[in-house]
Parts: sequence; structure tokens; C-alpha cells
Amino acid sequence: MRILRFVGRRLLQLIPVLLGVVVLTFLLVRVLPGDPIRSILGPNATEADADAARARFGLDQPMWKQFLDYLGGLFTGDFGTSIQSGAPVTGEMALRLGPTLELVVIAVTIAVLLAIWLGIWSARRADRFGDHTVRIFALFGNSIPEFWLGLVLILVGYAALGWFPAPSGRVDPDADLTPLTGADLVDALITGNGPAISSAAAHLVLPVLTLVIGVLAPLLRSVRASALEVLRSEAYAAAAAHGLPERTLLRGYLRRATLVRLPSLAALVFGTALGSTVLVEYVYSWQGFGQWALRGLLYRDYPVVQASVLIIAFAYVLVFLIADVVHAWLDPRVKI
Amino acid sequence: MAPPNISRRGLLQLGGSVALLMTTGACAAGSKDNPDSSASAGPAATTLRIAVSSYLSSWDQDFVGFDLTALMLFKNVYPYMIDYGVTKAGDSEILDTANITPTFAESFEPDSTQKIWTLKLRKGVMFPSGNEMKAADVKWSKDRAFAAQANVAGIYRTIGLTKPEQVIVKDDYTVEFHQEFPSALTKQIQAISLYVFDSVEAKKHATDADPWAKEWFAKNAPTGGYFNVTKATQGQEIELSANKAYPGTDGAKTPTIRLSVVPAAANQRLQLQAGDIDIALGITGQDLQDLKKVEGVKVLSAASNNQVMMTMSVTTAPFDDVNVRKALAFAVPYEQIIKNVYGGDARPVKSYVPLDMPGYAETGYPFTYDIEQAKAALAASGKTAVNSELVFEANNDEQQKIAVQVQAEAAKAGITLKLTPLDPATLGERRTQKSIPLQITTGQLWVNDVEYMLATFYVKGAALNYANLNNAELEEIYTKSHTTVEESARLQLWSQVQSILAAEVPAVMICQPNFNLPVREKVAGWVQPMDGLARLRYLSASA
Amino acid sequence: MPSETITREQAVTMLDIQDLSVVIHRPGRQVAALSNVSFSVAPGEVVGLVGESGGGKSMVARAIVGMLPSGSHATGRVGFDGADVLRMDAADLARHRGSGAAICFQNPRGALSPTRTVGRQLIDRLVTHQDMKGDRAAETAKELFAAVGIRNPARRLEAYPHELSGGMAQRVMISLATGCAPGLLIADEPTTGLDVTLTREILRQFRHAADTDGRGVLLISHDLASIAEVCDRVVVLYAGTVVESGPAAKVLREPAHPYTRALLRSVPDVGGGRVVATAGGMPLMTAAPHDCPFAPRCAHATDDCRSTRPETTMLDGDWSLACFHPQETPLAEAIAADLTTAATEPGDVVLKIEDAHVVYRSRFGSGGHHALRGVSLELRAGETLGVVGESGCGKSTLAKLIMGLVEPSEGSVEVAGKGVRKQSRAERTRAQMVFQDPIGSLSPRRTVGDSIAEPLRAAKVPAKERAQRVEAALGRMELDPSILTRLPHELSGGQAQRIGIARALVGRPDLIVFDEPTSALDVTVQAQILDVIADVASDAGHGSVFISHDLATVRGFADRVVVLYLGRVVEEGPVDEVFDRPKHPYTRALLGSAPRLGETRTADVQLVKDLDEADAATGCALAARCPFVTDTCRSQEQTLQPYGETRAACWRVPELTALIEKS
Amino acid sequence: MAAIEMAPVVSSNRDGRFAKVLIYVGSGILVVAALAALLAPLLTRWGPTEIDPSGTLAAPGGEHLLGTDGNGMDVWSRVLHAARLDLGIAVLAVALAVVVGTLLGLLAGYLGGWVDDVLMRIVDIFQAFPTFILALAVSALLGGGFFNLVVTIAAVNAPAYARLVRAEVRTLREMQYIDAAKTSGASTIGIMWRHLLPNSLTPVRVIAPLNCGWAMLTLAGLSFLGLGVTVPTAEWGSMISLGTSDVVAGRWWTSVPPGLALLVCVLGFSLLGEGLQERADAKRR
Repeated sequence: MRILRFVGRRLLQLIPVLLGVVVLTFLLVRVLPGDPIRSILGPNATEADADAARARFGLDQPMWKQFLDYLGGLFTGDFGTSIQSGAPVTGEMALRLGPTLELVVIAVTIAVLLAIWLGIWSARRADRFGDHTVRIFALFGNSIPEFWLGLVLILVGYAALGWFPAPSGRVDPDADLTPLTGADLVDALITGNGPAISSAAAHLVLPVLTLVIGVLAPLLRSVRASALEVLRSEAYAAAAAHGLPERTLLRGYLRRATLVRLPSLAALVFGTALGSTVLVEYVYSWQGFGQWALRGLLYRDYPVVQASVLIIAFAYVLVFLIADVVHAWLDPRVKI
Repeated sequence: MAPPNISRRGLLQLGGSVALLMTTGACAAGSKDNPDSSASAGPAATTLRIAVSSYLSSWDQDFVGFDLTALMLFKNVYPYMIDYGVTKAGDSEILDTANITPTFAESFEPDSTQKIWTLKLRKGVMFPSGNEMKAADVKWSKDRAFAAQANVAGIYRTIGLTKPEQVIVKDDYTVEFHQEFPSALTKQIQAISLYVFDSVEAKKHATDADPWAKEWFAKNAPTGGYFNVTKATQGQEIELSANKAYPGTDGAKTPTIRLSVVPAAANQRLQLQAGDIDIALGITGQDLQDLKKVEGVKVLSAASNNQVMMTMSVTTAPFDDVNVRKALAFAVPYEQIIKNVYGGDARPVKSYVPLDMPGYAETGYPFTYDIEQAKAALAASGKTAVNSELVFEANNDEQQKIAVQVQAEAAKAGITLKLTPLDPATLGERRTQKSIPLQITTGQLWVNDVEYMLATFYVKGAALNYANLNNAELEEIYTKSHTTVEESARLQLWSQVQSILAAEVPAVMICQPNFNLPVREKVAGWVQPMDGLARLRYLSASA
Repeated sequence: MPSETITREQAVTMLDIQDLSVVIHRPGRQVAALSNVSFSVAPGEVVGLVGESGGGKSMVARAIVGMLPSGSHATGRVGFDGADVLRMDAADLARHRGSGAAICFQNPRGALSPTRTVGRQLIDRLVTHQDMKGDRAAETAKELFAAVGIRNPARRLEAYPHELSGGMAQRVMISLATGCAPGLLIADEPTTGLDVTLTREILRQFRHAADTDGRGVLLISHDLASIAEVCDRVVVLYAGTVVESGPAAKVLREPAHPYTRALLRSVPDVGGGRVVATAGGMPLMTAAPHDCPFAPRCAHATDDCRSTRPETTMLDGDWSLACFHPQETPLAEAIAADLTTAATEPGDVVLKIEDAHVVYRSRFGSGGHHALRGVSLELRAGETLGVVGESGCGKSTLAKLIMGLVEPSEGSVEVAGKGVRKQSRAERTRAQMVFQDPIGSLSPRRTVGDSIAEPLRAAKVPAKERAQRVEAALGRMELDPSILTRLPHELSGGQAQRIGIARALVGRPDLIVFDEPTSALDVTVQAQILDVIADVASDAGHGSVFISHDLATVRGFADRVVVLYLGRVVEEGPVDEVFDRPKHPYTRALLGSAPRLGETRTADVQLVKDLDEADAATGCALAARCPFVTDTCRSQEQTLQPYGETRAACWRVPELTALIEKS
Repeated sequence: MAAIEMAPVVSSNRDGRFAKVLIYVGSGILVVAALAALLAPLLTRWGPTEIDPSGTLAAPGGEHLLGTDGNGMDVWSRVLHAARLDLGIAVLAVALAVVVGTLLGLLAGYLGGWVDDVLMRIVDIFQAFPTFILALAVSALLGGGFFNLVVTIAAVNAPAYARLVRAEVRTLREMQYIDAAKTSGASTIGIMWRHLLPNSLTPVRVIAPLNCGWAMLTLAGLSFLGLGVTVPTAEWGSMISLGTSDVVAGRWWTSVPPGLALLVCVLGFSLLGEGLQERADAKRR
């Protein structure tokens, strides 16, 4: 299969990038000022205590040895042990990844769908009132800091109107949700837990809305521009000049041609959203990956930082790979 | 307790804080004895909801997990053999750090040499697994602590316990602790350290590579304390249920307590106002003043021994010159800080000795806000302007505000301060290096005694001697105080201490803020923990 | 418009445009795209609409399907089967488009939706206009594809537009238009960019549509010569007005309007006639003209022409004209009179290519595209070498090879006695090139003066001398020095190409390569530029290489000509010899397909299918398309053999004449 | 004869007009903001970090046009002065990112081969690196301050420009005028500098304003996480985040004015960018 070969080749290309990320992160966290061991020991700890702790985490080894050990661990899926918690990073990360991915994937999916719909709608009314309104609103949404928008939405949606649950968790604990993937809504759907589904969904509304508002504008701009380009293309004019009905035009000639350029932008948006959900997570008490990574960074929890950077980088490049495959699927002109 | 030193963002709540002055040798404390705790006895509602700012980093108290949320939870879920009693202070109840009583244990008493302490366990105390709590559990737990070479092992050194062999099982219900030397601090230290694991259960999860089941305990809560953890969603929520098997009389009053992690203070506040949480542990500053006016919410308030100060390193320029230190002490707007940062809810301090501590004298800190005098003091040092940095905890609103106020006023006296907020890792490292010229520190002394204060802050080698003070007279007084028992003689020493410190000026004493905790009106039974770690068992909710 | 100009019976007329004027309002400007245009098309009739770009041809097409650009203000009447397209409501318009009139767009690849298979696109039309469903539509689609000459239609239905060659795409476009079953088929520049061998084939499709299906066909083209053969009538547009219209034979042979004549004389003739250029360019109208728009360029213009717009008058039968001074001299004589030949003495060798191969490697994996295979050439100062061939034959690669822009994988290239890759910066300017895209070959953000001086800068000519030489070069191109400070996008195509030639000349190079220098220009402008090039090429100081897909342009001034096919030289020799007595079947086919004014004839050799690079594997490159192919051709590599003054790479040359007569 | 306005299939001619409106409004906002920043000292009586000893959180009116914040500082003055920092950092950071990214993109795109491979992998690495971690790392390494934030935000953005310019250069280098320059004897550096650089900047000009807006939001996010400027420096993001609790208490003035200022300025950049984009699109047609 051509597509498999393409994916394979791209995966191979990822190796130097990810290796670069690993090396860079490894060096970076160690160059940063701050001692991870001191942050876990009490003020009364002696140097001997600190040395013992250092030895426990292998931080007494020479740098190259630490790196090789770490690299060796990576190949077996072992991201090391968190200095803060003493637990394996792999497990903690698995727990934290679900909530964030749930948030980002849902938000970006909604944003992309909304952008497609609104963008085409807007392009078909190019330069009329509706078009301007939609675009200006999207720009407004894009101009508000997410953390502030989050607070405003909480004030309105929770405190004033009381429509949404308290932003203190992701699912009602009384719903007795069995955690499987860490993504509450997914877990609730898998286990068919009705109350949990509605509770998880209700908790998702505001944070997802915050993210969607934040990322809609660039997607919308892109879809609208592509749609306009298609609408003004000779190809579309030809189809219209041959008297094809609206529906055929929209479905067969406008939509797919419009979406061709979207995947890579969507991937970029996804990557940015993944890297910056920490703000939204903070405001909505969403105990996800961003919070975990940032905390790790502030405490210089080396294995946590290394793992989180690597995972975000991996997710990032993976999403771009997916985007390229989708692009190739949408656009027959792309050779892969 | 201090407004829990939980920062606005909850990301940094540990913050290298000095809140936990649980350290080093100092002799016994002044005594206070009215052990009768009269916890309020309203009809217990079934569930209390508490918002905390962050999730605990680990459930394993031996190995890692040195953060405030964790330590607070440990106090409630680990079975501690002995603990502080409760006493009245004014209108409110506080933990009595001088009165340590057996809880899960039957008794904990020394022999006549004060070197051998015998711990007698109650019979029939059950872990939830069905295993009985026995001497073997204590032994295994202490062996584990020594093996960890961390928290407990470090503290045990101060009372002459360094090897597992010093913990001897006498019979199923008796364990002896053989100290290398007698210590007046044994009870204090053991109150912090004498918690036990369900060793039978723990051994099931031990492996050759991991004989102490570290991995298991990093993720799984210990059992058998006042509360058992019935559910824990990592990063998000913990559900505690009262341990029905608690053998004593003052078991948990609320059947279920839910702790949910809400990092944003504004968010905690909204939820408290809406009644979605009952207690908010992460609210500080102006919010507290605001909440006093909110219907359905009350702010528990009490005088506190929490000291807020700015420590100057006497060995680091420019504060190696006492006149510069004095100049800064004159340049700090004490009243304005109390008003602007604490909304007036703090007491000005006139001594290095905390208010309410025996020996406190108004003359111990002869500095008031006076820019002219500050300039004069600076002139006396031969300089007209100095530069330094002011270090404080990143994301600690209170310290940040203090820093801002100080910076503005100090500048008027010719002291230019660069504000340097530091994250915990960097702060910890720089404190170890003893290279911070000026830093804001806050904290409580667990023992209400000047000797303990000296041992903590002002003698050579004291863990929190960030001033790097090394004063021969103080060292002498400190040594003398070990053997001075008579009250008036001690007070005599303390008065000397205060005049020496007033001359040395190792720190700017900003104020002693009052303790405040916003809760829903139905919450009752709050006992103010002098170690900053809330004992949830006293809490109840009136319907 | 006075109705007496319409002589055809209204009853048989399908399209009847009367007095159509279109003004387009744009912020800050206004364009009178069409002014009082009238003409008609009857079923079964092929009408050619000719004129240069900007004349309003496409606007007519758009008006017919009711798709004028926004801001358009249309007056008059576009009658179609009795209804007026301009007054149709949305529903009527939707019915009219496609089934009434269907357009074949100019750029078929651009006009096919890139993300839908061509089969789907065709079926969409069938479903919409012929009410077909499922299998029947698919079956009909296959038939339609076969009808326009697409081999293996079932497979092609699944293809996406980008997978098609230009000729194939044009066929698909035609099938899409006919798939609408329209009364009127409009073809907008259907053969632009197509090779000569294909052009005829495509045009024949339209004739076929008119003859067998009885459709009216409106054939829009800038190139009178190529559509002449298939049209019944032609309408000549200039600056939005109809200047002449009438039966094709008459208008083409005895054009009465000076513009029509200028247009025809601007087209180079493969038979050897040199073009006659008409100065100036088409004006952009802001309002309907009150004078003769052609007057400023017209040799016969009088004060009348400059003050009054000539009425459209009938000459004879269908033949109408809008001119005060109808011309009557036969055109052919006029051309013959202008024919000149420049002869110069050959000088030093300025270009020597020996057995050059060029392979474009693909970035990943093996293989690559073999663009040139064993090309050897030699050129002396004062000589002009013509290089001709269809697109994809390696012409441009040859140019790049000479300029050192690509490296030969084998063989060598020497310019002025020095290997191309070993040249210093200054030496590199010894060879200069004039590019295909006049505006695109000028750096968009550099002024004209800057661009011209670039070779001098590389040669480290001092600033003062630079200015002098730039001005001199500019003078030779008859351009005003004020143009020096302009940016490329402010130039017309003709101006830009003059700048390009000036740049090539300014460094006094040993060799100038002209790579399709006029293919992007309008006919009359092309004639002007060809004039300039002929002048430049006749300089004794340098050699010239003139590359073109259009055989006729080469004939005008080349001394020798080389015919390329799939990266190989298949024939070379003196220009008149090659053109008048072609040897290689491919050359014969090319020449046979080239349009000739006033002559209707069929090529003596017809290639059997479209050019496909995959055919070039072994043996004779032409084997797959040659009607005279034998097994020997398929297995043996053909090399250049001398046949008289020319050399050709075909072993059957001696027997060809006999073979052709036999067929 | 009746005049008929044809209903267009797609309208297009008003495009230019709306683009113009967007550009005018966007740049108008930015000019006003820049003026406010420049004239800040003249427009207020209080310094941006001057503490009013009479108290904190004073309501708007009287002595303080927009009241005072939790530190007793004048909000109006801080909002104005913050414009200097926010606009300055955003514009400088984007400028730096453009310079660095363009240089890399130019080299990678034109030279191709292993230079392209190596540079692009480095760009990949930086782009895949999470923003906030990169930001903290840079700020921890360089020490705090204005310049550090400029470098941080530039580092986050430069990879995108490198990609953009590289893609553009790869298209442009196939253009005939590049061949023309080569055959005119231009040197490699000459081609990059004189021909590729000016032409490859077209998309950059459109993206840069949009990016400035985004840079301001990133700066605000960094401040919110405590990774931005140090208190009490006037900066909108840090003012907003310090004032979040006040909003809950109904004291809107500490965080709404900086929030609006930020929103309006980001919007200004967005409108400008959108307008330029639309104009570029219109030109392309």
C-alpha cells in the first residue's frame, strides 16, 4: 500500500526529530537553575539525605550515563520515576493524558466542524452582513485571553445562570464512573453509565466552549478563504455554468475542494491547543496533562518534564502525519 | 494555622515554605494544659466538601510527597499512634502542641532514663483489610522509614534514633524505642513520625526489587487512620470515609469528606458562595475580607502565631552592613502592608519573639516606618543608595503584594530592590546555597518557646537560619537555655535575646496575620492546627 | 442596432445577440467590456469569435450563460431560443445554463474540479440535464468519452483531472459540455497551449458536434489561422466592438477591416512568410467608443476615423464591416511583398553541446525523468538556430542546459569555448536568455532598470557605464527611459518582453537563447516582438538559439533548425530545407498539422495518439505514434543520418514518400 | 433599452472595500494604542507603580479614573503604561521571529539538500516543543525581563516563519526571474538577498500582524502562569490575572480595563491581518 509506505517513511523521519526533542529536553531541564531533590526534601534534610535521594533517582550518575539509561528506558516504554511522587511516570502520564486529549480532541473537532460549516456559509455570502458578522465575532473570540474567557464563562454559566456544574471536577463522583481511559465521557459511553454520560458532558461544555472560541477564528478564516477561492475558481464557475444544481455544487464541487487545505491548519491548531490547554485546565480545575507538566517543570521533576515534552512533541508530529494522510485522501493531487 | 500556604495557583503551594517548622532540637516547651477538647456536637451531616488547591503528589509518606496537601491528608489517613490534644485559645479551638496524647496507641511512655520509650498498642484495632494492628506493623513501618533515608529518618536523628535495631518488638502489642540519648522533643518528634502501615498487606505488594512496596504506596492510600480513602481520582478528587474501627473516643465526626482540587482561588470562591463546597482552603487576602460579607459563608478567624518577615542575610552584601539592615527596617511601611495586604486583619509585631510567646517584649523590635530614619541609617553605612534583590515565592499572592509595597517604599529611602519570584526548585536550591540577600518568609513555631525559636532561626546551623546569623552571645544564651528551667531566669535570657536581635536586625518583622478560613455556615468543629495540617476528624456539618 | 444588419432568418437562429453592451463597474474604475455587439449563431453552425485578449470575447461567452462578473451592467439583448438571457430569473437561468448553452472553458485543467473524478463530473451533467440515473449515466459517460477520442474510457472515468494531459483534459471538457446536451456549445480558446498535432484534432471535435448533433458552436480564439478551417462564419472583436463578421472563407482570405488584416498578418506562416507587425496595443475602453477604436494603430486612419465611430455596414451577403476604409487587396500578396531574408557570415563557435543527457532525478527512490538524450549541437556567432518540438520534448531543458541551469548527467556544454559549469560569474553572462513569461522573468520587486543592469553588475561594469549601456539597450528596444523606474507588474506583456531582450543584449553576450519568447503574447504584440527578435538575431556579434513549439515563428529568421522529440534530435538542417522537404515522419506530421491561412489541407503524416512520455523506453522514440512503425523501429535506437542537406533519425526516410502516397 | 444588473454567481467587487475597512479600523486601533503608550505619562497623574497610600481597591472616580488595584496602584495609569510593554514585546518578538525565521527559511528553501534537511529538523524540534515549557526554559536561562520575553516569544514563533518562507522560496526558486537572475550572473547570496527575500516576504507581511496579536495573548498567558513579567511591572496579562478574584467580587475595574485593552489591541492586529489577507487574496485572483 502506498499510504502505508508513506506513513512508514514519515514515521522514520520522526525519529531524528523526537531524538532531538529528547536530547534537548534532557539537557534543558538540567541546565535550568533549581534542584529537584531539594524541592522534595524538608528544610531540615542534610546533604547526606539529599545524596541518598539523589542516588535513589540515579541523579548521582554522570550525565551521559543518565542519558543512556533514560534512552534505554524509553525503548521499553519506561519514562522513569517521578521525583515528586516516586511513582512511575508512565502510569501518571496515562492518567493525565486522557482528560486533556478528551478536552482538546472534542474542542478541536467541534471547532473544525463549526469552521467548515460557518466558513462555507460565510463564503457563499461573501461581503454581506452575515459574513462580516461571523468573521468579526470569530476575531473577537480569538482576541480574548483564554483564562479570562474561562472565568467569564464560569461567572455566567455557573455562578449567574447555574446551568452548568461547578467547575471542580470532570464528572459527578456520585455517578460512579469506572475509569478506563481517563477520558470521562469516553469511559461513561463505554460503560454505558447514563448519569455519568450526562455529568461528564455537562462538565465538558464550558471548557470546550472556551477552547472552541479561542481557536475558531484561524480555522474559519482558512475555510472561508478556501471556499471563496473555490467559488471563484474556474472549476466551480464551469460547474455552475453547466447548470448543475445547488446541492450538487455544494457537495461535489465546493466542500471537498474547500477542505483540502484545512488538515494541516487543524493539526497546527490541535498542536497549539494541546500545548496551551494548561490555562483552560487551570481555570476549570481540569486535572490534565498541562497542569501535570507545568507542575513537573516548576519542581524540576526531570522525568516528568522529559516525558511530557516528548509526548506533546510526539502528539504534535503524529497529528501532522495524520493531517498529511487526510490531506492526501482529500486531495487526489497530493502524491504520497 | 496560617492561611494555608496554598498559593493562588496551587501550582506552587509547597513553595519552599517555612510553614512547617517541624525541625531540630530544642528543649521542651512552655506548657499549656487543658486537654479537654469539646468538639462541637451538632448532628453530623453525611458529607463535607473541601476545596484544596492541588492534588497530593504521593501517598507514600516515607519516600516522597513533601507537599502541604499531602501532609494534611497523611494526618487524617495514616494511623498515628500519638497526636496533639486540643485546647481553647480565645473563642476558637486549637491543637495543643504541648499536650501529646495517645490516639491509636494505648500509651507511649519513657523509662526513667528518658532513653527507652515504650509504645503499647491497643488490642483489637483492625485495618480495613481485616489485619489487626500489631507491633510487627510498627516495626516494619519504622524499618521502612530508616530504609527510606528521607523524612522520618531525618527527623529521628534529632532524638537519637538512627538504626532500625533501636526499634525493638517486645510482644505483639509492645514496641520499645531505644534512643541514643534522652530528648525533651521525643513526644513532639514521635507525634509527627509514629504512623504505621498495614505491613501484612504491604508485604503482598513488595518485590525483591522493591522490598518496601514503594510503587504500591505511591499510588495507593494507606489505611487505618481516622479516615479511609474510599476513592481517589488522580489530580482531581479524594473521598474520605470515617474509619469506624478507630478505637478512641474522638473519631471522625463526618462520615464522608470529599476533597476536590480547585486550583483557581476565584473558582473556589464562587463554589463556596454557591454552596458547592463547604470549606475553601485556597483563599487568601482580599477574598477573605469579601467573603465575610457573603451570606451563607462565615470566615473562621483567630489570632495566629504565624510570623511574616523578611530575612536579610548578614553575610551577603548589601545586608552585611547592619546599618543597611536598619535602613530597610525603617523603610518598610508596616501599617500600610497590614492594611493593603491583610485588610487590617493582622497584628503588628514589636519583637522577634512572636506575640503570645512567653518573653515577648514590645521593645524587641524598635523599628517603625520612617523614611527619614531609613535614610539616616543608610547614610551611617556610608552609602546613599544600595541595590539588592527581594526573593519571594512565585505565585504567592500575599508575598508578592508585600514585596510590591516594600519595593515602592524602600526605593524612597534609596534601597532599590529587584523583585525575584522563585519557583520552588530554584528557591530550595538557593536557600541551600545560603545566597539570598533578602527573602520573605512566613511560618509558625510549633513550640511556643524562645529556645525553640532560636534553634529554628537564629543559631548557627539552624535549618531556617537564612540570615546566616552567627552571634557568639546568642549561641551562649542558647546553650545556657538548655539547662535553665526556672521561668524568670528564662525570661531574663529572652529579654537579652531580644536586645541582641534588635541590634543585629537579622530580619524585618512585618506582622503576624490572623488565621482566617472561609467555610459555609453549617461547618462546625474546626480546630486550628498549629502545624498547619487540618485534622478533619473534628469537623462536622450542622444540617 | 439597426435590424437590417441581421440578415439571417430569425427562425433558424438559436443565439441572437443584439446590441449587447456590458460595462463593468469596479471601485475606482469602469470598463466598457462590450459595446453594441450583435451577431447570431444558428443550429449546426460553427461561428468563430476572434480577436486578441481584452477584446471582449470571454465576456460574450459569459453573457450567453448569464454569468457576467459582479458589478456588470448589461444592456441589449442576448436572445436564446426566443428568450432573453439577460432577463431570465434564477430558475430559468439554471435551466438555460448547460442545456441551453454550455461552455468549454479555456483552461480545461483549471476548469475541471480537482477533487472529483472526471467521470463523476460528467455523470453530474448527465444526471442534471439528461435526467439519467446510475448505470445508464455511467454507460453514456463512457460513450461520450469514447466519442471525443479518449481511449480506454472506463479507466479514464476514474481519473482525476491532474492525471490527465492537456489534450486529454480538453477532450474531457468537451465531453462535459456535450454531456449537458446543449443547443449551443461555446468553446473558449479550446486549443491554447495545445500542440499543433492536437489542435486540429480538438477543433475537429467541434465541427463534428455541429455536423452530427446539430448544435450551434461558438468557437472563441485569438488565433484566426487555427480556427479558420472549421468555422462557417467568423466575428472579429476589437476593443469590445464587432469590427468585421462574415463567412469564414471570405473574411480570412479577403479581410476588409484593417484590424482583421493586421491580425492575420501578425500570424507567422509556416510556409515562410515573415510577419508584419502593427504597432501599438489594444486600448482599454472605459465607455462605449465614439470613434474607431483601431484608428490609433491603423495606417489608413483619417480624421473621420478619429472622430466618428463607423457604422456596421453590409458588404456582401453575410459580410458586415465597421470601417470607413474597407481594404480590398488580397492579403497573401501583401505578405509576400514584405518577405525578406537576412543572411550573415558565420563567426566563431559560441555554443558546442556534445552528446548531452539530462536526467531529472526524483527526490526519493530511483528513476527519474530523462529529459534529454544524447543531444549534440554547434552554433557560431551570427547564426540563428531554431529548436522546435511539442511540449515535453525537452526544449526548455535544452535552454536550461545551455544556460547552466541544469547539469548534464553525461556529455558536455561549452559556451564561448568554456565549459558551462566552470564559468566565473562574469563568464556566465556570456550566454543570455529571453524567457517565455515576459513579466514572470522580471523580479517583481526590482525596477526595470535594476533588472536590465543585472548582467552588467555581475560583470563588474562601473555604475556610470552601466547606466549608459542600459539606456542604449533600451533605445534599441524603442522604449522610453522613463520606464526604467517602473516595476514589472506595471508593464504590458510586450513592454516586459522588450525589457527581457534588452537585459539579454546589454552585456553584449556571445549567445542569446530565446525560449518561446512570444508564446505568452497576443498576436499583434507577438508580431512586434518577433520583429525585434529577428533584428537582434541578425547581429553578427552573437549566436542565437530560438526555441518554439510554433514552427512558423522559427521559419521567419532561423538559419538552421533542430526538431526535438522526447529529448532526442530527430531531424536537423537548414531551415528552408527542413520546412520545405521534411524527412522525418515526425517533422512531416508537425508541419502538416501547422495551420496555414487560406489553405485547407490534411497532413501527409498523422500521428496515431497523444504524446506520452512513457513511450520513450527503447527503440525509436516515435514508435508508438508513427503510422509507419515496424519491429525494427521498436527495437533499434535511431541515430541521425544524413539525407541531403539535413540529417534525420529514421531509417525509413528513403521509403517514406512512397509510403505516404500509398496511405 | 432596459438596464439589467446581473446577479453575480459570486460577488467580489466589494471585497476590496471591506478589506480596506478592516485595515483602517485595525491600524486605527493600533495607532491609538501606540499613541496612548507613548503619551502615557502625560495622560495620567500617577506613575504605573506608584502606590496611593490612601488605600487599595478604590472604586473608579475622583483621584483615580479607573480606581486602584490590590496594591493601591492607579489602574488607568497601569493600563496605559502596560501598552508600552505589551505592544513593544509583541512587535519586537514578532520582528525577531520574522528575521530569524526568514533567514532560516531562505537558507533551507533555496539551498535545499542537507542544509534544508538539517534546518528543517531543527525547526521541527522547536515547533514540536510545547510553548510554555520552551518559554520557561528560555526565561530561566536568560533571566527575567523585557528582552527575555522578546526572545521567548520569538523562539516560539520563528519556526512558523521558517516554514512559511521556506515554502514560499521553494515556489519562488522555480520562477523564471530566478533563472533570469542566475543567467545574469547573480551570486547565490545576491539571488537570496535581492530576489528571493523581497518576494518571499509577501505572506509574512500578512501573517505578522495576526501573529503580533497572538504574541500578546501568549505574553498574557505566560504572565498568568507566573512566567511573564515580574510584578509590579504594568502588563495587561498580569493585571488581568491578578484581578480575576476581584471580578468575582464585583470589582471589575482591576481586570476588565486591562482585559479590554488587550482584547482591543489583539483585535486591532487581527483586523489588520485579516484585511491584509483579504487584500492579498483579492490580488491573487
